[in-house]
Amino acid sequence: MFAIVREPIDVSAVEDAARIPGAGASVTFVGIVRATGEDGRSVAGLSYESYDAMALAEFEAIAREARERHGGIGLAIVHRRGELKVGEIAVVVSASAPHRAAAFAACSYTIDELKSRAAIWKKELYVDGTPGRWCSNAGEART
Amino acid sequence: MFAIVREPIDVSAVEDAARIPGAGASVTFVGIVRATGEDGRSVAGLSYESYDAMALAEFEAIAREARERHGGIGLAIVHRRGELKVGEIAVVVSASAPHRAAAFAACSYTIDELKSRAAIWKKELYVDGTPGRWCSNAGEART
Amino acid sequence: MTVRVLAFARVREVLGVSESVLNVPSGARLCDLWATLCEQNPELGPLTSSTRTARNGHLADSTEILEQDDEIALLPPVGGG
Amino acid sequence: MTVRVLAFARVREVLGVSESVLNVPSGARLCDLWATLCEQNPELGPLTSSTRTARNGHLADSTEILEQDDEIALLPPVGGG
Repeated sequence: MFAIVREPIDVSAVEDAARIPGAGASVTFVGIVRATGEDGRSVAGLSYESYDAMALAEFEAIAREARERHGGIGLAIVHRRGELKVGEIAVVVSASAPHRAAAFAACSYTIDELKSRAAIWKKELYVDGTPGRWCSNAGEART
Repeated sequence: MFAIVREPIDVSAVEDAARIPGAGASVTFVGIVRATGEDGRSVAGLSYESYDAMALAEFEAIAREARERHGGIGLAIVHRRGELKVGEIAVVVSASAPHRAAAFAACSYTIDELKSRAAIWKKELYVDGTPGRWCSNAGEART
Repeated sequence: MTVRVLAFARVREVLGVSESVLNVPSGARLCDLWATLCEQNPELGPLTSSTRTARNGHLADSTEILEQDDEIALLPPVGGG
Repeated sequence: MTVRVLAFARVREVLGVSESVLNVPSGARLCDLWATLCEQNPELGPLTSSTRTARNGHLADSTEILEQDDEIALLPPVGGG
């Protein structure tokens, strides 16, 4: 399951889609809209937009790389677009594998690469009504 | 939420319980009963038993350690006991944090420590009807 | 000759539209298209070094020559997740 | 004097019960209790080095002296997760 959706993401459905036969471990990352912006300002929400064709192709490319690195894994990626409020889920990445080391590594690799490569953009909208700001992941430390 | 339960685990409820205000990331590990045993034999299921008082105290100790290492995180641990079939969920560990590095690290730390320290035992039951075997995590590589 | 231009995030806001069909002279390169857009929208200038361009869904070099019906996407630094 | 003994996993199977109340002489140590159990259940012997003991919910040293109503748990190597 690789998707960009307008509606709230069903985390369980993403986990289920990532589950391979023989899985002994499933690791799921959920990205949530935070109340504090990159520069410390109070955030009312985030507005996401995407170039779906390129973003989805990138999801699949990242999944291929994760499989090459970590063997027989299952992977699902769903990102939301549109206006999200604080506390809402923006992205879910789920990985399953026979053992947990591969599931953790594949999940972590996928979200890192997604953030640095996928054609998705995010604008912080502020509580104080000041103009929103487009945020880049370029300077973000990899985990 | 720290619990040992007889009934199937509701993964979403564990994720929700681990969610702190200000969370930007949630990472959830789900451990699933595999069809293949440690020595390669076909497994029909696993039988888990626990010394609940000590196991729960260990869950809380591990959570304290994870908080000391990774700061303001939320953590929830639920383990199932009794007889589980292949594909059923045995354990769920969920961690939330402002940023994903801490959530991944806390979740991974917690499941590693749980497996090596919590007073929980697991017997593999085989498809061919041969006597079950108690499995120890002692020799298992940390992830 | 016409190409379709998709713009995202800050670049979309400066252009005022997310999608447009533009006339370009035969033989024009990607960088010529960008230069034209910058002339019409001076606020684009400062975004030049940070904006990448995709042609028909793949990242493209600015020296590539445009063809009829190309889909050109203007991509600021990404911020997903 | 009596203590309550909880046994788990393989040790429980060898003893045949998960919980029992045992009479122990005053001044007996944890290791004396284990030795008595091994005499009654020879299959326990090979488990000696791998079995840890908890007293009232905390891992205990085998030289600790038992007290009335102690809860003694016999803990094989764990296998949770």
